[in-house]
Amino acid sequence: MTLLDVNDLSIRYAVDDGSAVHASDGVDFSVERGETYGLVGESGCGKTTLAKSLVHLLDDNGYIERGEVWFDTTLPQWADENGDPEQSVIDDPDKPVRADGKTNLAALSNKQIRDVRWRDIAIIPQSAMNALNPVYKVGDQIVEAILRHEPETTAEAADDRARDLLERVGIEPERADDYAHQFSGGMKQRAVIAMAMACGPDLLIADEPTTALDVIIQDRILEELETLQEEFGVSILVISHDISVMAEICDRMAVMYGGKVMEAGPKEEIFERTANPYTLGLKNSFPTITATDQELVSIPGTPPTLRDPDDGCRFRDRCPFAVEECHASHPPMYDVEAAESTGRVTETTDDRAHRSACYRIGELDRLRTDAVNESTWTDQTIESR
Amino acid sequence: MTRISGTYLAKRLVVSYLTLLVIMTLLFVLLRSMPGSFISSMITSGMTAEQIEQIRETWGLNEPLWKQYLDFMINYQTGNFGRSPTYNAPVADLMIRRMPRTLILFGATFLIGFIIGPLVGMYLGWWRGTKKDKSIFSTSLLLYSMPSFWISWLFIWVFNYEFNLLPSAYMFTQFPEFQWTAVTVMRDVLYHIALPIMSLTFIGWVGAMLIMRPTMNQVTDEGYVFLARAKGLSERTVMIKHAARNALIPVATGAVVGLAFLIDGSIIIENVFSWPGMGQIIVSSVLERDFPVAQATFFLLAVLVVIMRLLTDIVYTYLDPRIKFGESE
Amino acid sequence: MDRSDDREPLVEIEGLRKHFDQSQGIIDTVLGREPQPVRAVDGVSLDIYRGDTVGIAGESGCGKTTLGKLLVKLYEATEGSIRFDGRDITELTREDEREFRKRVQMIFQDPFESLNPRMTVYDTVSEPLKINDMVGGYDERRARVKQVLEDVGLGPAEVYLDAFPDELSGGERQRVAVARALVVDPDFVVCDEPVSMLDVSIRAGVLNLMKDLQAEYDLTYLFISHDLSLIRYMCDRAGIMYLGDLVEQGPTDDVIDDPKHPYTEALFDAVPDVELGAERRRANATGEVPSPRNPPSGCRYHPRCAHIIPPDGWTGSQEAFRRAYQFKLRLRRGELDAEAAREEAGEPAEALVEQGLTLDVPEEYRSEAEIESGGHRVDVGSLDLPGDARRALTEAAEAVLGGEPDAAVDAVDDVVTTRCETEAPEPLPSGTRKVACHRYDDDRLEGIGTDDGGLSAATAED
Amino acid sequence: MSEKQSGSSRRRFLQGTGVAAVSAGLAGCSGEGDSETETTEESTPTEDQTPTEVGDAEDIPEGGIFNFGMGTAPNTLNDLASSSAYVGVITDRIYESGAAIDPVNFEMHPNVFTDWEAEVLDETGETDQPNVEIGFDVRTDGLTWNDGTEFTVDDVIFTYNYLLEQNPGGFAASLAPIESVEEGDDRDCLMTLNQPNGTFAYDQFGLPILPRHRWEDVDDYQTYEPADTDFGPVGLGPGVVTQYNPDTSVEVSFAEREGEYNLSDLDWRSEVPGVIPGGPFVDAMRIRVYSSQSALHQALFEGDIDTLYENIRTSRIQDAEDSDRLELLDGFDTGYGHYSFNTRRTPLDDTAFRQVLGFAYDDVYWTEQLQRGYAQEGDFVMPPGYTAVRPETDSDQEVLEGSATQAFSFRQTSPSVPDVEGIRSFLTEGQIITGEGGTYVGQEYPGSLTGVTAGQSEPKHDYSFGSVESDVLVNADEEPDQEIRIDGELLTDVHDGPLTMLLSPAQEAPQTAQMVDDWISSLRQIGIPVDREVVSFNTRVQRAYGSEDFDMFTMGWVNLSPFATNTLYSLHHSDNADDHSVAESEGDDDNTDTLLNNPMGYGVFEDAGADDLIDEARTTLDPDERNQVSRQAVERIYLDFATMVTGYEVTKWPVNSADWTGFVENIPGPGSTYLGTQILQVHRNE
Repeated sequence: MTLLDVNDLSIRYAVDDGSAVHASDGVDFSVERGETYGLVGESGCGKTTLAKSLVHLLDDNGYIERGEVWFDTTLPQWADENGDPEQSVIDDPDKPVRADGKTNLAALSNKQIRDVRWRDIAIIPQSAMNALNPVYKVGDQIVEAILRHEPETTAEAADDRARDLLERVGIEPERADDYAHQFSGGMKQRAVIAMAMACGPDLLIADEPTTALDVIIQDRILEELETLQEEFGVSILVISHDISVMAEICDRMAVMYGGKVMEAGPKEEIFERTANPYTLGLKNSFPTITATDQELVSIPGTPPTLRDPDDGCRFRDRCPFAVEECHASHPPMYDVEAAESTGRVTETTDDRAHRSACYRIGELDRLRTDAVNESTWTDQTIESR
Repeated sequence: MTRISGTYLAKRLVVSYLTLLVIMTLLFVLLRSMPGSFISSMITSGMTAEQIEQIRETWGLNEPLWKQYLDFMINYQTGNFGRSPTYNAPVADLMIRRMPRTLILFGATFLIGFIIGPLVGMYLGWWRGTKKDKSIFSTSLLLYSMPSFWISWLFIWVFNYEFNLLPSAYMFTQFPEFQWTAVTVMRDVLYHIALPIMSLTFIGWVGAMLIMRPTMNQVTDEGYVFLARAKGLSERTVMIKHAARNALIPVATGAVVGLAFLIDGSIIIENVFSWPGMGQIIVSSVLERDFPVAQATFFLLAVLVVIMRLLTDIVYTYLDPRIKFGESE
Repeated sequence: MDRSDDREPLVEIEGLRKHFDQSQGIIDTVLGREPQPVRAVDGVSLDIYRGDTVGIAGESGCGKTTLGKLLVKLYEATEGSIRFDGRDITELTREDEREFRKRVQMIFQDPFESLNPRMTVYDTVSEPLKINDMVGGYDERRARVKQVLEDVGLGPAEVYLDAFPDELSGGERQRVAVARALVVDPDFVVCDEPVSMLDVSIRAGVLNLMKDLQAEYDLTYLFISHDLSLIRYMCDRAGIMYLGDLVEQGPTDDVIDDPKHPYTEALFDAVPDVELGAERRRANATGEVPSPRNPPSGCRYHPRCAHIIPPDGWTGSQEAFRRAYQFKLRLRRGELDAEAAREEAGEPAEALVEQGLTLDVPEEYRSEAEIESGGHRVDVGSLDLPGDARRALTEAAEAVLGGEPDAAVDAVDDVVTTRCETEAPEPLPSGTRKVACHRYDDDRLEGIGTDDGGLSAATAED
Repeated sequence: MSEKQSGSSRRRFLQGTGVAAVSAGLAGCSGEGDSETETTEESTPTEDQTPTEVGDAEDIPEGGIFNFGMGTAPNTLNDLASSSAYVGVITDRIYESGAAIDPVNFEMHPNVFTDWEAEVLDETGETDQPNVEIGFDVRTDGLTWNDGTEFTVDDVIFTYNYLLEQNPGGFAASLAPIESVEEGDDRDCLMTLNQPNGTFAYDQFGLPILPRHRWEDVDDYQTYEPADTDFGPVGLGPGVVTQYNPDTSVEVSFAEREGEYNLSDLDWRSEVPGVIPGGPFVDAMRIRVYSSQSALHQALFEGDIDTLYENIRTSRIQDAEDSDRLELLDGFDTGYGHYSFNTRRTPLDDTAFRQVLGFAYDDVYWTEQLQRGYAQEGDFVMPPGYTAVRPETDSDQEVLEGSATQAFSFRQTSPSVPDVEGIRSFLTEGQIITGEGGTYVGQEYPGSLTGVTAGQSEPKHDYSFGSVESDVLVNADEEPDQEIRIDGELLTDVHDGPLTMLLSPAQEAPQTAQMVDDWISSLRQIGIPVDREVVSFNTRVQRAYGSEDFDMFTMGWVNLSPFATNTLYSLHHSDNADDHSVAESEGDDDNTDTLLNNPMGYGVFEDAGADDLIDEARTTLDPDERNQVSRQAVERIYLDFATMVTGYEVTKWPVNSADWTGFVENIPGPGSTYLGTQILQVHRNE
């Protein structure tokens, strides 16, 4: 069952000179209940912006240009006794609630979205190491989240729950009375995870959950996330530049580049039947510890700035497969399976399918073969700087 | 939830005490190293040799230096600050009379300044770069560059001379026509303290604001502020409970510095507003070369600063749990 | 790359130590507290041969960056020696020092910070030439700079010469940094995380460039990285650092494919992999890295080690010993929660023992009882714990409950003992590499006898 | 009852306000009285010994509260322990003394003592022999203490003996000559002095009379605080202290003693022009203390106070003149501003050289430009209000106007430009103004008014002018063409460096700083190397009066008494100078750090001094004779020029004339020295 359905979401950052950075542009994806969905891409590709925008946590100059974020939840004031939206609310054209019970988070006011935050969607921020407030006890910070969303809970009950949550992620309950500086890096990360689970959210956004951590701790944290998912059935939206992390924990994923989703679909499909030049290039440039004699090939050029970009494919400047079409407009999402099995180039609106944004989706075999050759990438002349 | 160990507190007290001993010694040395003898100001032309001798004796100048020093140190620690020649009274009595008045003025100003300043700094830091921030910030900088006595005269002119709303002098109504009761005393002090406090805090809060604003701005980028928002807390809660609370930490350090400025400012203000506190006698005792009073005044101000430091450190530990005094990591 | 035995090492490091003193407060001095220096590098011995790329891998804070800076004389060593091309670098004459500075260069992690934003590319790259008083005329110098820029892939050079760093992309900046290092034609380059700030898609370009230049410039690299995949890609030989010391060193492929040191093993287990397929093992290590200010005695890794060695005469299993040792550690750190144990049903001492014997490791290494209890209890009965050890643990637990922590430690001290705790292992040859682990003490004879690695047996500091 | 204020022989310290550069106010000087046997004849009313009802007072409206402001707190009510003028503002309303002075003719009149008679016992002048006996009667009928207790002769005897025993520092000078005070045979009391004193009525009869019942248990006067007692200070005066907040406000009530106090009804008062007998007419005087001069003036203009102690600030005179409510009363300065010279140092040891310093001082620039006309040109060491002891009196000349007072005025070639050549010639030709008439540097001098001559008849040194060599002059902006030589040597060699003038920082006394610059500039043009050294007031006091470590300094005196003798003795007699010339060779006994009032060392050296005239005046009992000798001393001091009087302040005392009237004008120190007179007669305006 779909938990989150992001539809044509575009996010911009206003810049002083009047232009706008198109941090995310017409993005579609959906997350099922209980699955782990990955957003992978290089820095500046818009993946973090995308995640933050779901609960309106963009920086001051960021805003949602268009698009919808349908999420399976109902604001308390719109809910009936079962927690489903009242019919009158669904019928009200001014209320962003769909007949299937989903609410368009993008249309909620600041006050309304606050009820969604943490209760429905919790975020483990990128700098989880710095996410604990140094002046409050760790336990109290968890209690704060619980009491915010469940005001009927007593302080004692919330405190018990906070200790329980800490214990679940492998921290002694009595450490709830400690301050963040008394925690090691791994413990801080776990504490934030415990905090994220405090209100039993349906979706957990983990923004680079392992980046600042040492490799052994990182390993433990990944395990922790997996355990939690099993235990609570929470959906996880993982954001990372680290393909290997994605390979390990995601069920499905989307590869982002320049604010656009380049390729999306089940993890295995993407890794094994890669269908986009960017993903192919990315794979080429990523070292792996198990391979003995690798040849890494980097993608020439640098990522675009996204400031008032033109209509062409965002990747075309660095793409060895670019053709005339690519300059005219960014390619839509094509159905990979259809292209592979039938050779037909068909756009797809199915967020769950393996999709790729490339006009040359029809020549997949050729792309894959050529992409392995280093010369394919190095011989092209790219527009410098 | 004290994080201050008893031993640490004891240790700090000892250090504070030693600091005061050093200050006393400095005062002793300074007085004795005045050009000529410091009692020469007390000797007048008509005095007989016996009288001069008597003054020397009163001041213990006939004793060996170490004895003078010892007596001085013992006297000062027992609250015996000697006798003021101009006031013809024990200096301690004088201090007991005046100190509370200054502390009231100090305390109120300090409190108000350190409430308004951080609050404004909090808002400006939170909304840094906005038009509101820019205009308020530049206005406050303008204020900061004004001399406090000038502000005082301005206030006196407006509130006293032009509109006669508030008195321009004293702590109480002189020659009142009403009876002194707890209520009238309170009311009267508030009525009189209004202008001095306005004059002092009109500028005084800016210092705390200047510390608060940039730290507040830094804090807004911290992960815990983001997380607090992500938890669904209201902006107000995020700003006050999470951001401001952390930005306050350096403000506490600024408080000691602020105190020094306040002492400076209150000397002027007490004199402008005829507030009968310590600020007045600092000036007059120096002018009249009333050394016992001057000495005791400086000493008490030093005590005040030392106490303030101690308090700041204690406040600090409450503000910032990372600081854990008295225990090794 | 194979090494022939007759080659002289370019860099010989012996017993190198670098301790950073922490400034002490007056209070500390008054109380006579001992200063506790950060032991950033603590007894490293390593030889680097000409033309090799030696990787130094380790987690943050292990001292690898400090080691790199010591090698280029950005720091003075606290103890030990570094010989470069046969000469101790601490005893260089002025002239030799200049020569040394020319022959040894460093590339830093962050190209955004290591370039002066107010200097053009030409200024930046030509600066070392001026400092080292190389290449006389302007034309000659400019030609040299252009040459190097083109070598590092910044061609045509004219486009870049007058550019400022903020006009360049991250990859270009790091190439400028490489050019700056190479312009003086050095022999030895220390690369400290040279690509960690770069995007994945352009990393490979810089790495490949460095590989190409190595041949072209006849370079020897010390490649420092926390990313083991990069080490594997770049390096012939690798050293694994832990808390200031190398625990294992040898040919990269050997070290990675067949790690001998338990830490190396854990480290590699922990790396996720893009290759889908079989579930990988998780790292079997307890807890986190201790503070380098107060590192564990003996083998620094022993408190986390999965293979900690039981004493002679330990009749139980190694796993039981590992757990018993965790109990002892918890006892020492005062981490045993007597309060929680009292609240448990049953005998508090028993509960405390059960609590103390748990392992903070991934689930796959835990016992069933542990998993069920969320990692907070073990079933003592299922452990192969010798009777005397068990009695000692119970006695200790009772002492804790009785409020006598010292007595508790005494109770287990004699029984739960290991040489990993008391003796620092020396990095001795084992197979193709050197490993500092007591488990390979017995290999020593074999290692020395069949000197297949050509490793000089450096004497380790205790 | 104005007498008390100046009748007291102690000096009153006045808080230096730093406002008027002229009278920076180190100290008011002890005054001297006239009268002795003469006084009895002159002004002792034989019939009027008992106070009588005076009709004048009947028409005067009574009541009201007079608000008075001060810039310094009255720190104590113990009149014996304090010498603060601000304490005196209160205690002078409480205590009365034996005799009283009138502020117009400066004559001594009966007060608590009804009449007196002095008899010289021994004319040998031996100071250890009692040689003057003064018999006096005490006014006992109808006079009561302000706490209601009966006043007796016993109180008077107790007072003198108590004071003699305790010897409070402030009264020491007046007490020193008293041998004993005891019950008399034909008079109520008998006072024995150990030396003749022409001004005993001012000095010894000026001491406050203390109530025995309050003071006899006070073992140490210094620890006694009347404010802490049940009643406050007890005296014979009209006032009762009804509220005392020393830091902020004090109330002295007169209504409390309505009908009890009668010393203001004494007959002699009605004979003094401008003085109204029968007061006080106000119910109370409320004193408010402000902690700055600015606040004090602000309060005056806001109407919080009706007047203030001392004079108005020059900067507020215009505001006061524009005010409908305020009026400025004229008065005389009670002191003078001066530049003084250290006569111990060459070439300042030479009268001729010192006189030249006067020629270079541009008085007009000072009085008219810098002081905006609120200063009078200075000449003698007696303020112009005290005409009886100024030399002009001898020849009926206009005060301050005659050319004999202009001997040392500025010598100029054109306005503000010193007559360099003329002044140089004065020195090189060996001229000196001795008191002989003549033309000196182009200006006529008619000769001394009293016939005295300067101590020197010819210059001490041989002066010449040569090329400019000393650093000070070589680098001077004035670029003098020649430099002075003293006995053939450079001044900087003879004196070890240039002459140095000590003065306050410019921000404290801006006009003085400008004046000194102008003066130094003139001296440098002449070729005299002079420099300036800026020091704080206190340092200057210490340097000049304490250690006599100076060449020249500027300061001022206030509150001098109308009687010349004690002023002259205290400020210009060698008894009050440290003799460093002796000290340097014979040890330190003559070189103390005690603040002595004659830092010039005037009188220490034979060629400059008026000791003989001063001594004569002090012991002369006849007032006219005494004044005659005093005038001579004043002129001798003028000619010897150890101190250059630079000006007298023009006194403007602001009062609320819209509500109050009855003030007496044109007296010295109308708002300070004779404040007592004003308080006794101020009353509501009808």
